[in-house]
Amino acid sequence: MSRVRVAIVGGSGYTGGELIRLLLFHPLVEITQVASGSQAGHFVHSAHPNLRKISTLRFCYPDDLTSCDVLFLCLPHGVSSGEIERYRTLAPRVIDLSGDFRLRSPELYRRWYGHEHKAPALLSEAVYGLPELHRSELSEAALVSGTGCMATTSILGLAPLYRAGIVKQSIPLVLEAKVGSSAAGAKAGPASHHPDRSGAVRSFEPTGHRHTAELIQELGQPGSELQQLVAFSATAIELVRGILVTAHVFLNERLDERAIWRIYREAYQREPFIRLVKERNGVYRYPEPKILAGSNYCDVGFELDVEQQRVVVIAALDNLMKGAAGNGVQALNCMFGWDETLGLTFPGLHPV
Amino acid sequence: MSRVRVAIVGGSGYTGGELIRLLLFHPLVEITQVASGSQAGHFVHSAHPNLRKISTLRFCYPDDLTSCDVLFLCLPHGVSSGEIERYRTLAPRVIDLSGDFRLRSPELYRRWYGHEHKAPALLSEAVYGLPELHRSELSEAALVSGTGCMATTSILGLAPLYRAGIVKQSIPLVLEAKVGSSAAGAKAGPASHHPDRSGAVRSFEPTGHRHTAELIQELGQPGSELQQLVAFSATAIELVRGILVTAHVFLNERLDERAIWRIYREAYQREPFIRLVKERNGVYRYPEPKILAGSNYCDVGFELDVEQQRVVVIAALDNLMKGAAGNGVQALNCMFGWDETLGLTFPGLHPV
Amino acid sequence: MSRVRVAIVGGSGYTGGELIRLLLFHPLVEITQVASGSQAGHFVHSAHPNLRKISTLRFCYPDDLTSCDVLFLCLPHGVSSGEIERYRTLAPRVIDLSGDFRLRSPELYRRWYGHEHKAPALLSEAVYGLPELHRSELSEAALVSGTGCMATTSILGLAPLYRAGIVKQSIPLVLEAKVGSSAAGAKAGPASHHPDRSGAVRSFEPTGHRHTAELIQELGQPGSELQQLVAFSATAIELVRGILVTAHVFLNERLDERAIWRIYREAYQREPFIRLVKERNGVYRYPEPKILAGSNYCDVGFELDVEQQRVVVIAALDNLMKGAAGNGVQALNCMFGWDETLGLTFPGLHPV
Amino acid sequence: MSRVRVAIVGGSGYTGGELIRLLLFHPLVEITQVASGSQAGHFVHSAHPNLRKISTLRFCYPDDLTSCDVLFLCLPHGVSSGEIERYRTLAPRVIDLSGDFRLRSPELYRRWYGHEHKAPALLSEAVYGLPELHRSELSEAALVSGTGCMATTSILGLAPLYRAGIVKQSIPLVLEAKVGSSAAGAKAGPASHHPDRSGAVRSFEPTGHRHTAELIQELGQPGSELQQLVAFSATAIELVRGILVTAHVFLNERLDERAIWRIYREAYQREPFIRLVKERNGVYRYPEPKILAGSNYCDVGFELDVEQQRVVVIAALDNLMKGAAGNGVQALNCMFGWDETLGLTFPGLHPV
Amino acid sequence: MAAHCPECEADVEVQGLMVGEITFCPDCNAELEVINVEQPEVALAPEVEEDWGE
Amino acid sequence: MAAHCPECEADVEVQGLMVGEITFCPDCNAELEVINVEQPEVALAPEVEEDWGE
Ligand SMILES: NC(=O)c1ccc[n+]([C@@H]2O[C@H](COP(=O)([O-])OP(=O)(O)OC[C@H]3O[C@@H](n4cnc5c(N)ncnc54)[C@H](OP(=O)(O)O)[C@@H]3O)[C@@H](O)[C@H]2O)c1
Ligand SMILES: NC(=O)c1ccc[n+]([C@@H]2O[C@H](COP(=O)([O-])OP(=O)(O)OC[C@H]3O[C@@H](n4cnc5c(N)ncnc54)[C@H](OP(=O)(O)O)[C@@H]3O)[C@@H](O)[C@H]2O)c1
Ligand SMILES: NC(=O)c1ccc[n+]([C@@H]2O[C@H](COP(=O)([O-])OP(=O)(O)OC[C@H]3O[C@@H](n4cnc5c(N)ncnc54)[C@H](OP(=O)(O)O)[C@@H]3O)[C@@H](O)[C@H]2O)c1
Ligand SMILES: NC(=O)c1ccc[n+]([C@@H]2O[C@H](COP(=O)([O-])OP(=O)(O)OC[C@H]3O[C@@H](n4cnc5c(N)ncnc54)[C@H](OP(=O)(O)O)[C@@H]3O)[C@@H](O)[C@H]2O)c1
Ligand SMILES: [Zn+2]
Ligand SMILES: [Zn+2]
Repeated sequence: MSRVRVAIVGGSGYTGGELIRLLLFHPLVEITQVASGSQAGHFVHSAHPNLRKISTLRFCYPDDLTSCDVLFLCLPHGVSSGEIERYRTLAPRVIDLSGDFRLRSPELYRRWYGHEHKAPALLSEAVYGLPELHRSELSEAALVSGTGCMATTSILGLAPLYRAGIVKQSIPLVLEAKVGSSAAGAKAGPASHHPDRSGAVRSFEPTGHRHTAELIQELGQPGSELQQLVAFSATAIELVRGILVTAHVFLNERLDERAIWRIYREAYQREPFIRLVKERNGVYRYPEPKILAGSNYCDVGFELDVEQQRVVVIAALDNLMKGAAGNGVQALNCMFGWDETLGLTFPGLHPV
Repeated sequence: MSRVRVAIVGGSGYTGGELIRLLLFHPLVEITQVASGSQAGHFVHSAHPNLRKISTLRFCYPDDLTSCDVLFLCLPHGVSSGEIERYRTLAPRVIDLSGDFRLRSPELYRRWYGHEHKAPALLSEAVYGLPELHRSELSEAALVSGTGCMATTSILGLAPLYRAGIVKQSIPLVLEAKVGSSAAGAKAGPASHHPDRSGAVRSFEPTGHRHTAELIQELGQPGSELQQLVAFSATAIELVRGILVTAHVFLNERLDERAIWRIYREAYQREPFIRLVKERNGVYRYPEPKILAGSNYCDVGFELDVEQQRVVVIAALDNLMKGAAGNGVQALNCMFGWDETLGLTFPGLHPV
Repeated sequence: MSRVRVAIVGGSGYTGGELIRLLLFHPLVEITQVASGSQAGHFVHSAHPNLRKISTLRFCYPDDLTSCDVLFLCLPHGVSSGEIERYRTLAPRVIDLSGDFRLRSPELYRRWYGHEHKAPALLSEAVYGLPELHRSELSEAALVSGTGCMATTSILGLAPLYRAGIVKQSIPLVLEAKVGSSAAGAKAGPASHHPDRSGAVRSFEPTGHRHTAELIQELGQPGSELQQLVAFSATAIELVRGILVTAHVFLNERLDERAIWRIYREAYQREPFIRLVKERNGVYRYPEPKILAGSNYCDVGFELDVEQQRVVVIAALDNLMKGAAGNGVQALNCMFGWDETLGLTFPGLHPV
Repeated sequence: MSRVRVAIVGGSGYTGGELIRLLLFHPLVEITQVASGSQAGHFVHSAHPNLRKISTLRFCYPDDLTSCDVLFLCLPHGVSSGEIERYRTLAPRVIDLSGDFRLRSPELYRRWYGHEHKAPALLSEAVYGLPELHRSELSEAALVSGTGCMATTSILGLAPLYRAGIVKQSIPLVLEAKVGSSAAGAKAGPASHHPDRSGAVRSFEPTGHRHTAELIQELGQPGSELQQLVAFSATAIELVRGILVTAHVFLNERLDERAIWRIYREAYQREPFIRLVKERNGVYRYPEPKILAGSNYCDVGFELDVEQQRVVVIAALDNLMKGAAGNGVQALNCMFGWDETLGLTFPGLHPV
Repeated sequence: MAAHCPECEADVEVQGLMVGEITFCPDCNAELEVINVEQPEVALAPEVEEDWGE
Repeated sequence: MAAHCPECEADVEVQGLMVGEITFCPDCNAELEVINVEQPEVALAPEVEEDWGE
């Protein structure tokens, strides 16, 4: 079987680099081109030093892209929606890791992004590329959207409880994300200056964070948005890769721990990339993002306060993997009907 | 004026070491003795290497303590309440940094600590040593309790809103604390082993955390506990010193930002150790614990979601300073009617 | 072809865990048993949380080990030499990652370890398991020794210059290693307590470090020890995995940069796990251990001071990979005549 | 006594910010102006968030500087020497923290900086502002130079051995500096981007580092440069503040440990900011930069290899304190004949 | 056929174990005592709460 | 057949490039100008020393 030909735009960035790393080892894929405006002509290892001696690929100019089977877009927010027509002429299937095509509704987009979408007609067509929730739609999809890294963590942590119909939606849902510095991309600036960023515990967008919109869309009933008030805040911490979300959910009935276990097991026991983590002993009792660096797992745990009918949900992943490029490769695997784990078997390190 | 004679029990630990550091430079205090079971005979700089060449004090055995004016107890939870009678014979005024005398009500203690208090009769007498809330009681107090480091952060962040009567108490209060490794003390073990603790984002006690009890006591109406459901969870992050608490509070009326500013200013403008931090520009827009290391400040900021009538409160401090020893010295200053900032003027570093 | 049956002793430690991780994905190997005194009965993922859902192996008691094709020993220094006879009855080929069988000469051992070797007769038989230097001896070896992590870094960095005969041996060789906390193993203690170990720049064994002996043995002329004075010191820094060695070598003739390039290229161009890193631009100009975490590469770079006839050699690796378990698997591949990269293709991450 | 009026140029940078922090608490100094091109009009706490509520100073434009008693220059290399005439009209005494006036000899400057000095006539007049070596010259000095942070560490560590005449100068002196990110200043760029700089062990200028020139000047015989070959290399590590230098020195006679102790004690026992650190037990056996953050100490330790006649010297300090601003304030204290510790009593933190 | 963990209901393999022997839950790591092997059953072993150090 | 990097002597592929075009050395990342394609040859391109920030 000839390999599927994949090209990448924005390949000098962090999600682009991660895609290159993954696809170079993918048995059914061939990377044909990697585009970068700033690095054209350079070897990919000049931007991604881990790829030295592994690939002799060079970046091409974005304008020199030729046609391929699948095109990955790894561009800053707002860029791909402005050029999506051109990109779609290059490939029958496009996977866009940015926020541009995550929302189905132009209204939801406007409400959370503060401006009109540039290609609203495409929104209903695009698939929210989270295999755990949209696996079947992916097989036919021509335009797939990547998912927000903190949104993915939150949604994978909470979806089973929402699907089970046990969440009391009259109480606001509060989520707190802790996130590493790579989530902000490869561009240097004062906010990422090491003496200031190092050891930081930095609140950003304590209200109004755009990833909230994805939660509203994906945790709602199929076809309708969640009407529950969602309070999402994020804190940047000392970490390069990784996200941990802590969410407080109130139940509409009194359940015991085993009931919650049952709900999660039913939801996730066949999922290759979700692990339930909840131990009574040891140091790693709940999900811990550091052991996920480089892996495609999303680890999910919980703690129940029986009296308060409150579940604290704890979910973790690597923002560049299950939160971006790894999930993109998993979606690609779904789109072609392949084993979803192809190219994604690295288990993560310990200690690290 | 002769100096006040202060002794410290548990001086080989982290809060004990911080007290020694502070009191060595306090103009009106003299350290008479520092007790340690494990380090007796050693110079204090053998446990606290920063004090080399600064002090030639040596640790004594706890049994060799003689009388003094003020005795600080820096012992693990549960120890001081068992030996409090003996300690009170040594000094007319005792400041206990542990959790043993923080709660006024034996019932509240039992509910959150899971067992009976060993000296319940003393609970009503002890003062919760947070000057910002109990300044006047401190001047006469013979038994003063230190405050929980995460509780202090939370209480200082939230008290103005509760005092102003604008919190809608039918919605649960959700707080998420991010905390450094020194909060767990000087004792080594698997949980503090560097390869595992480094880079950790570790949930601990996602439900049932004991500091919750202090919030219930201190945020309630004077004389009665808070009846609102309090959901407090804590996450250990890569940090040695420092705590940041993010709290989500819902308002019972529609207020704008200026109203919130006004409430905080009125509450804190005369407080020497509280700073309001909320900037529209720059990298340090909200409280940031790292620049507080070694300082006695608690920085408080907020963000308002007008539509949701939600305030995200963000508060930060150094757990060993305003969260323990620094606050203890401030309380000492109050007890003797001194300028509260004596011995506490170090401003913190930047960058760090 | 049936898989080679491999067992591991000391499987609850860091090098043991790394071996399990690697061998679970090795196409020609099957792990039959993993022994641990302290964790017997537990799943391997209770000690190595990254292996959750990847393996359902459980630790067995060391006494319950049965025979296998290859036995890996991952025990503290001094243990394996005392029990080597028993271990050799279990498997025809033993790979010992400890320091017990690294030196060929009982005298060199006594000089650097300060006591007599427990099984001196075996020393001459054991092979120093560094494929780059002892590839051919490995194919027949029954007893293979792992290599010191800092020694490996140093030796791989320097061997080409020594083999080329260009080092002026009348000047002492000075090497400075920077090393992460995982090099000290999984056992917690005061030295690894996070508040103290975090951010440390801690000199240890500034003189007399045992890894020096391996340099003397391996950089000397085949069959005779290096007579040059070797000054090796090590500094523990804030890092979990990784070693960087900086070495200062003086040349016995005036060479230019291209000559040094030529020497390194000739030595290493066919080596799958050695990369030359020396760039004129960018941020990653020299070897950098962090991008090697989880990979089996040893990156080597240099800088020449033409006037001083001095070469600064810079070499980096992951102490648990090319510095221990990864190198052990590479040696195993050599022993069985397999492609040396089997099970070792993970390229490392960026950013990280 | 009226306070000495001090102004600062380059006050928005890291050494400038540290000076402001120190001088605000100096009992005999008043800060009259702080100049910054980029921050003019802003409060100093907008650049230095630790100074919030401590000072209401605002930055002025460099052109708006008026005369004062002492002017501190905290500018990038090469700037002050071009404008030194103007600055000297503003104040009778100038302290320049940059590298511009550290070397006495224009030739040495040209050799290491690669270009001619812009004001060579001033070089012989300026004083190398290290009180431990040039205390007496400082009292009359009109132009004082700050000292290189890594040079200071090295010189303070080695000077006693050189002064004692026990160093064998036919063997090269090898020094390896480990340094934090704040040493590179406040300007953001790709090299300081957190995801790349975090966890880095980055060699820079392995040969040809400019700080070497200061060592050659200051370790040489008074009046003549050191002719010994000096091999200085530096490695940036995960740390914000702090430097540790490891130096390997060979002796021209066989000495025991007590002889070395004696030499260091004689050199430093009256020095307020030098501590000898060499312990046989505990975790902090040698100098450790992290506990020096914010303090003005330089800690010095050593280890002797009697047989090799080699001393490994280990020295540590905070680059912004004893390595820059703190040392500058100490020099100021010397210049005015004050107690050298004024404004510099903060002891450093533990844990941290 | 497997037993069920009383804590989290995970399948717990008891084959090859003896009654009274200690095993661990693969999911929640609870320490379990084998009660019955034929009709697989396990019970929570009496547990000492570990000091978790935070 | 490849050109050789004047800096480090690495093989530098010039196939598909034109004279005057800029390429990079795969080993030392030197910026190189293609001088000749038939008889492969490259030269160091004039370089601006980057501020490396340390
Ligand atoms: N980082 C994460 O954890 C993460 C997770 C989930 C989703 N995402 C999303 O994925 C996308 C990429 O993120 P990233 O972290 O990889 O960002 P990044 O590191 O900043 O890389 C973005 C790349 O886009 C290119 N680019 C920048 N501006 C452009 C423009 N105007 N037109 C065309 N190309 C441009 C740049 O390459 P050249 O300048 O070389 O062309 C750059 O390498 C973003 O939309 C982000 O929201 C990121
Ligand atoms: N760390 C914080 O951030 C923080 C903040 C607020 C409040 N607190 C509270 O302050 C107290 C002390 O905390 P810490 O962090 O300083 O703890 P720590 O570092 O563990 O020190 C506790 C000290 O108590 C002594 N000690 C231990 N067990 C004892 C016993 N059974 N009887 C008598 N002495 C004993 C030990 O000294 P020897 O073995 O040498 O006698 C040890 O140095 C705790 O109750 C803690 O909850 C801590
Ligand atoms: N860490 C590195 O970077 C590195 C690199 C190169 C070489 N090495 C060498 O590799 C060896 C293992 O290192 P490591 O880092 O994996 O150490 P580790 O994490 O401390 O693990 C050692 C294991 O040995 C077992 N053990 C301890 N004492 C024992 C005894 N007396 N008898 C039998 N088993 C015992 C322990 O397991 P149980 O208690 O559960 O039985 C433990 O899991 C050492 O010799 C080390 O020098 C390590
Ligand atoms: N950082 C250290 O650890 C350390 C230690 C010892 C010595 N030093 C030396 O001290 C000096 C200052 O270092 P730093 O770390 O404070 O640097 P920094 O943080 O980069 O600050 C330098 C300041 O100079 C100002 N400036 C920049 N370019 C200028 C120009 N062309 N003309 C006038 N002003 C200019 C800038 O302020 P505006 O743009 O706002 O005017 C900036 O705040 C350097 O020479 C450095 O070598 C530093
Ligand atoms: Zn279970
Ligand atoms: Zn080259």
